[in-house]
Amino acid sequence: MAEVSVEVSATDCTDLAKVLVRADPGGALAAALDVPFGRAVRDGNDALVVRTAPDAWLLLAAADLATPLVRRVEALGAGEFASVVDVTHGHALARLTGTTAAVVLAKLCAIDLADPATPDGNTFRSLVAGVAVTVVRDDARPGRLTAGSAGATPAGGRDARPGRLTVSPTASLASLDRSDALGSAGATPAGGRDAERERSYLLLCDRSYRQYLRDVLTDAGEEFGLAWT
Amino acid sequence: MVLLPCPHCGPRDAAEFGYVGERAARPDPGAATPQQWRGYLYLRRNPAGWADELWLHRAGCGRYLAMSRHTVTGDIRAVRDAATGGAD
Amino acid sequence: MRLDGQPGEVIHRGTPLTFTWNGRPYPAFAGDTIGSALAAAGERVFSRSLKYHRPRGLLTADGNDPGCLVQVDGEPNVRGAHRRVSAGMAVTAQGVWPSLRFDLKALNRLAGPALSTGFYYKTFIRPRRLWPYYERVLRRFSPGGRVPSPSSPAGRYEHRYAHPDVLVAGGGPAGMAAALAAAEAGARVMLVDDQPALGGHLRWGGPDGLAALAQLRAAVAAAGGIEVLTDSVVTGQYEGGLVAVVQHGLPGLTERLVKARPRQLVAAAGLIERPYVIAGNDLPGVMLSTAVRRLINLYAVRPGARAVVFTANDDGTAAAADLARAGVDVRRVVDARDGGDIVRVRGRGGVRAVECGDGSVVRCDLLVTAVGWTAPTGLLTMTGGRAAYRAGAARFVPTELPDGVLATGGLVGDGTLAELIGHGRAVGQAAARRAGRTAPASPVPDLVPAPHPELFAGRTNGFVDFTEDVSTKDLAAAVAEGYDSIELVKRYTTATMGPTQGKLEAVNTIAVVAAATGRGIPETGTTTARPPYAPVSLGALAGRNYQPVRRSPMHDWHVAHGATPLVAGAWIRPDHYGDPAGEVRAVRQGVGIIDVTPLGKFELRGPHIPDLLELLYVNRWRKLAVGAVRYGVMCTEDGVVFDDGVTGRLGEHRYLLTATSSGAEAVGEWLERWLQTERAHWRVHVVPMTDAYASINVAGPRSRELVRRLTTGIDLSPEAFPYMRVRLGEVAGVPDCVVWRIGFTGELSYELHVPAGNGLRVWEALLATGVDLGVRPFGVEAQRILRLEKGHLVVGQDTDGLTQAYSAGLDWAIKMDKDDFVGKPELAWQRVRDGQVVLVGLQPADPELVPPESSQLVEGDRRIVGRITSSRFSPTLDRSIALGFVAPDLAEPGTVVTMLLPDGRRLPARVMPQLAHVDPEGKRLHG
Amino acid sequence: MKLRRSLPRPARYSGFGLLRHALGGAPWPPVWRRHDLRDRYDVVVIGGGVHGLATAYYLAANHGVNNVAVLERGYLGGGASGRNTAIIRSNYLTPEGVAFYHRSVRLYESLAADLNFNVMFSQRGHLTLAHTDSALRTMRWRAEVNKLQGVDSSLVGRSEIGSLVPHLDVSDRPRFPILGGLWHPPGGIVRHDAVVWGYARGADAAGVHLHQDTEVVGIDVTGGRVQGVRTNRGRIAAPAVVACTAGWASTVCDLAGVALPITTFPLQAAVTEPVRPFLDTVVVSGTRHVYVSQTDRGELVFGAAVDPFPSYSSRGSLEFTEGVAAHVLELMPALAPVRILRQWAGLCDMTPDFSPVMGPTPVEGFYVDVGWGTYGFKAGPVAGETMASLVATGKTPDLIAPFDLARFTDGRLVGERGAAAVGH
Ligand SMILES: Cc1cc2nc3c(=O)[nH]c(=O)nc-3n(C[C@H](O)[C@H](O)[C@H](O)COP(=O)(O)OP(=O)(O)OC[C@H]3O[C@@H](n4cnc5c(N)ncnc54)[C@H](O)[C@@H]3O)c2cc1C
Ligand SMILES: NC(=O)c1ccc[n+]([C@@H]2O[C@H](COP(=O)([O-])OP(=O)(O)OC[C@H]3O[C@@H](n4cnc5c(N)ncnc54)[C@H](O)[C@@H]3O)[C@@H](O)[C@H]2O)c1
Ligand SMILES: Cc1cc2nc3c(=O)[nH]c(=O)nc-3n(C[C@H](O)[C@H](O)[C@H](O)COP(=O)(O)O)c2cc1C
Ligand SMILES: [Zn+2]
Repeated sequence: MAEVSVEVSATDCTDLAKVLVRADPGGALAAALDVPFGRAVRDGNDALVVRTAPDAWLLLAAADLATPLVRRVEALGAGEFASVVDVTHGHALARLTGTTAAVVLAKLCAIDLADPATPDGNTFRSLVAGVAVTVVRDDARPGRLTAGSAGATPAGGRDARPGRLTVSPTASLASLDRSDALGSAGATPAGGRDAERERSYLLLCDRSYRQYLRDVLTDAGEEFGLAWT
Repeated sequence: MVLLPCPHCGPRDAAEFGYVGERAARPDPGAATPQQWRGYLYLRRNPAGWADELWLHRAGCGRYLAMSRHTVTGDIRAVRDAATGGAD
Repeated sequence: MRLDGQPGEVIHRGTPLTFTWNGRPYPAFAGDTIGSALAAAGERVFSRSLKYHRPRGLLTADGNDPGCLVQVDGEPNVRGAHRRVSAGMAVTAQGVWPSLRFDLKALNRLAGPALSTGFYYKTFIRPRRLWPYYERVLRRFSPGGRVPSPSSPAGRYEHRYAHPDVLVAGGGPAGMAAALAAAEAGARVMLVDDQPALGGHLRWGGPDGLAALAQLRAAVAAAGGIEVLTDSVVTGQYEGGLVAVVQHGLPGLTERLVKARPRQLVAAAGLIERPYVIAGNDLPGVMLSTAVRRLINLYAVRPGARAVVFTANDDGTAAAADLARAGVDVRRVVDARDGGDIVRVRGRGGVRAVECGDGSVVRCDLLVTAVGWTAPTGLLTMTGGRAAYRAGAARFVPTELPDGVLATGGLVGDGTLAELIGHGRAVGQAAARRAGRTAPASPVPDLVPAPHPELFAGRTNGFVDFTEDVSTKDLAAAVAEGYDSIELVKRYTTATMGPTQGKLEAVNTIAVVAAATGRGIPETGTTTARPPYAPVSLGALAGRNYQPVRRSPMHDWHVAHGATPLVAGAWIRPDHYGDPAGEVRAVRQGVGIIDVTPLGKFELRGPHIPDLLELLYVNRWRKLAVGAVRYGVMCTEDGVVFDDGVTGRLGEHRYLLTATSSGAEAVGEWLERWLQTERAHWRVHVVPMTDAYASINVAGPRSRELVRRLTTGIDLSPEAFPYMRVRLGEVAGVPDCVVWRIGFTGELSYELHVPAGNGLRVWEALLATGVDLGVRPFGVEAQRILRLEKGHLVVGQDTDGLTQAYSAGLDWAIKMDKDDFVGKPELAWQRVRDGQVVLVGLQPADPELVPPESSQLVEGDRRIVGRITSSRFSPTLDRSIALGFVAPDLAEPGTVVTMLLPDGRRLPARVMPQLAHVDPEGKRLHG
Repeated sequence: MKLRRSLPRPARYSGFGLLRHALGGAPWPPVWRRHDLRDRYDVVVIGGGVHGLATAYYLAANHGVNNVAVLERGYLGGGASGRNTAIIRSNYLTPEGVAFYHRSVRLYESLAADLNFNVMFSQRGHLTLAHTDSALRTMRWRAEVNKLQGVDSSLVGRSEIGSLVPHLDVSDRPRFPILGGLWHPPGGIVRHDAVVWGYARGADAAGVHLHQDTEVVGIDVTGGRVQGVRTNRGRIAAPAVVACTAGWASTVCDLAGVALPITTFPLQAAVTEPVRPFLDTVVVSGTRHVYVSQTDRGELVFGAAVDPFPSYSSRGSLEFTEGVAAHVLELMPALAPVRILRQWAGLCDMTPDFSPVMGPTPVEGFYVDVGWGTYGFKAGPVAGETMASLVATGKTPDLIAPFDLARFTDGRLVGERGAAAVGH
């Protein structure tokens, strides 16, 4: 029998480091992080900086990087009232990837996932199967932030894009990938199903919902043979 | 489902929000008479028209919002983050 | 009778199949509806009417057919003239006894006149005691199919969200044209039609229609960006522009509810043909022109042998032509436009003759009427659109569309096919433009309803509402009795309240009421259209019915070790592991561990934390040293106890606040509320940490020993780490743990907050390390007993929605000398008010007796003077213990109160000197 | 229109009467008549729902006060009284509440005979399901208070529940398994429109003027005393005005300058297509926010808790039917193919303690009978009886004394949330 093409897969990435930053949106730390609300940007140190609220950021990084990340960010905000808290253990994290990832998610979540509304690099917090979930569309390097691994960069993806800013690793967590330039505004069918493009979403929720999130994604993805990797 | 405009997140399903109540000034707890205090606790304008309300974008940005909402038509004429003062 | 091949037929003659009707096998072809297959086999009666149990047959031959509601396997009220047959399907008639053919309930007909409108209200009044028996009889006559048996397997349903730019409801020529034009402009389009294929009336409308249909279908298939949903019905538009679509016929799914939020909705639902109201109009064999055209052209079924056609429009004429082509003997065409009329249909169990206005009687077995159309404006008015009566066209037309909605096709007006398509295209372009696409701004051409005679009801008394059995006479009687507004008529007669919801009968109802009141149709007005536009199954509405569940990191361990689950809000917790009393003893004598992960936890950062705590708790916080812990009680502004918990100071500007498991979410929001609204200038960050820590309480005299074996970096000696202190350190090799010395159980105990990913590791390490200490896991039930022995109150159990802090015995915590705190004024007044109930410890005189919680305390016959809020058998004291509220005059220790048990016994209990039953001095705790 | 001096007795309804009318073909006389507006009434009742009509009826029937007008903005019973799920019960939580609703159930039991109008009160039993320990505890509390007040009410276990309602899933499978229930045999349902029409017919017969399409747009108050009302049809002088306007209580009382502890929330309901009788009792699940009964016509009538935010709009939401369906299927999974036919909403005047507000106001002569929230239909008869007594005699009946408006300024709330938050 021919190979079964898996249209969508999911990975549990709960072990990744997560650091919450709370700071004045008008302050120095906010300026250094330089990620607008609703966007997620990769910094020079392989952390994904997700702006989750007007005064909050969530940094995702490889599993062992929480403590250095906290220190680094604390240094950025020295002198102002800011809180940097390691919340690695507070959240479950899953990555949903595939050509039908958006269709699967559209069974669970009311937000428009089509490109014009939720292009690559966008993030929102909304209800997914009744639970508040932070969703990050992160197509370009689906292999980058997975369970525990820091490196494994897949072929293609955003890295290959010309014009990428290079920032020295010691520099601030300034934006690396200004994803504004990304994401085509091309028409997708009304249901958001786009057979050509592979998409990838990070889904972050309170840790106690870890199994629940897994169960609902499995259920919603059954139609497309969703497999957990 | 009704869409509510969050000043941060944009229009979202009402299911993501929590209605807190009409906004009312808290009397000085040291000086208030029982009548004044209980007016604050219990009496409501409950207008069939524009109401000044406090909402929480619970499953979104987590911010409290001051909203001027029409209780008959559902229109919203003003909304802002409750932490930022502003024309009420 | 089945005809030879028809050009537009949708049956697949190559795929014959068999299904059963009332237990007997019937042939059909794939593509047949239940109704068409039965009609092809010569059946004419499919159901019995609601009140009089009159035989009913096909009337509209589509999903609205009131005569063809049938039971299909376990599914009641299936639209038999819409549902496709499948092999082996078991179809039965509904609500008949003993059989459809011989229905004894038809005896009701004899009582006919007495069963007139409102008869229920006028009878069975006396004697009162007989009413329940009457009622039982009435219920026996209620209509409808049977619900499946409790054990029958459920179907599979799901939901999906969609965000098309344009959603087109109705896939007739106008709708298809609109979808095409919108898609050409780059809009993402969802095109929805409730029929199994696109085409609307073109499907059965003759050769020209079929040719045009083929073109349109090809264009839709070729266009990019149109998602076509057939066999799918738009069931309504809701506030916020939400459009619900129920999709049928998907592989592996019973139904799917699509929740679409289009930027524009285009309503292109076409028209619904209206029946004519005269005597005998419900006899099997009376059909609408569209019904016979569907039967002939789609299903190749000859609807009768000899027909009379009564028409007021071209569709009737076309139907007559179709009939003739199908070999039906068309005995007479009575044309209303030439002054023709029909007065009465004669027959019993079926049409036998039609009595015409000129007095002639024409024998036939089929009466076809074509007397006009109803525009399904309900789809628009249910979200705020308006419709008005257009006398010249004899129908209501939309006059005001809701925001974000456009309409085209028959819903708006009539025209040639080219005009319909032209209008549809222009509307489609407009929709695309409104959705933000660029489309040519061609003007939308006029589409006006064609002139039509006003033909609603003839001179004789006929059925207006077929599913409710409401006649002209009933409506007139209601008006005469004073129920003269359309809303009252509706409610008194139930006209339009049945399964078709007025789609067929609303306008006729209005017309008859208008005639009876002399008020005219516009003044009479319509009743309110409400969703759903078409009935929706509970299964589709529920979808997958996901129910969030929260689990602690140790959840699987509990399950593997035989824990009985306890549903606690969203959490599942171990209630006990088989022996709660044994678990209690383990804690009192050795050491036990409990998973308390759901405990609310918040990390607070910032300089204004003491201000916040002072404001939100009734007690004092300013002097809390680093490493110290305090218990706090929160009230709402009305002085009612809201939550309690301990807070520890971990650093200069860093605190960890805990809240009850059930109150965690509300407390988090409460903190944010004060910080974001009333005290926005305070610098405090609240970080929810409930899920970040697995929480384990280690309790019992040997807890210190157990914890000592696993901790590094913390001096556990009583001097270095006394009661109500908190430390940071490493437990079982896990860094960043928070170790509290607190005790809800009344024992020496430590609460460990472990980074959640390591929760299970620490849990297992505690059990492994403490074997020699007799360590045991204990569950929520043991904890409840332990805390009750210790007299700790549980907010929400030992308090209720009106319990103010003084009643809860929290006097010691309340610091009235603070300038302000939430709830202070009310508590100040409560303190000086008389008659406040008080929470006390209680012990039944009979130590074996555990009074059920909520047993009342009474005085005399029925005066309530208190209630038991918590009670358990204490394994430690070997007797029953309780907490309860008592009136203030009974609060004196030693007072004997009377408990009234649910079984009626009245037994004494004694008021204790304090809430704690075990170790009131707190020696064990402090040890 | 000329007013007739002597009032004709309405034709009596009975099986014989029905036959006579059917055979003789004589039409039934109107149940109520239209009148011109008088410029003065002894009592003006605002609101033609069950409360307003019952108040007017008892004023005339019990106290001989019949120069009374009921002013209704729309059609009779077009407010919450025409759109409620018609559940009648008395298994409340507070002794005050239980005594009050108990009297109402008693009145309902004889209402058909008293009004000579069959209101189809069906005492089929009312079953509230508990899915949590705390719900069970509250139910036992209710049962104990109920019994002390002579109300039949008791806790039942799973097996009894399973035999009362075979379609309920009483296994451990559901996410929130059924642990037990509160069984209240005298509870049941009534034909809500019939109650409204029965009172209207009775009031009309006793001389009360029922004015439909008559909206109160102003209330005249001078010197702290009510003088009358202004309507879209003209001014009416009256020494006593009673507001029975439920969802619109705040807007109407605002006209008299009376502030209320009320917020208006929509409450939604839905019916299914008829199915053969299979559900003999009213089934309620507070934890799962849903309740259901089957009418004699076979439809299932569903209700839930009020909408999550206030509104004066009576449009229904998809969210509501989704929630109802999800919860009903959790309880009775076999109902998946049953279809919802129609959904609607009514307005509920919610108070902080889930108890009504009845009695005098700071404006002399201006009375309120409001705050009926989601539970006031069952209270129609007793509220009418007691309000009529108060207005006619000036003395507050004991049954309603605890529910006065002043309790909010005095801090004497009557906490019924535990028994009334379910939404009926
Ligand atoms: C969906 C739903 C389900 C419910 N289920 C139950 C239940 O099962 N059991 C139960 O006991 N209760 C139930 N209730 C509550 C119950 O329906 C109400 O509490 C009760 O009907 C209130 O009756 P009323 O006569 O006070 O008010 P209404 O019936 O609302 O009458 C008030 C009237 O005042 C009129 N009005 C308003 N303003 C003016 C004005 N300015 N001038 C003139 N007229 C005016 C309105 O038009 C209205 O007709 C339910 C309510 C709803 C909405
Ligand atoms: N409709 C007729 O029976 C008929 C007959 C002869 C001529 N005409 C002419 O054609 C015009 C109608 O053409 P049209 O394209 O507007 O209508 P149409 O009747 O051809 O097509 C409307 C389609 O919408 C579907 N529909 C209706 N409500 C729906 C819902 N809620 N969800 C999903 N699908 C739904 C119908 O089943 C139908 O397939 C009329 O104005 C008339 O001039 C119509
Ligand atoms: C107990 C009850 C049962 C009802 N049953 C039906 C019904 O079988 N069919 C129907 O169409 N409407 C039914 N309704 C709803 C009414 O048609 C109507 O929607 C409701 O009274 C609200 O009025 P409105 O929709 O005109 O605003 C019922 C209403 C109630 C309160
Ligand atoms: Zn927001």
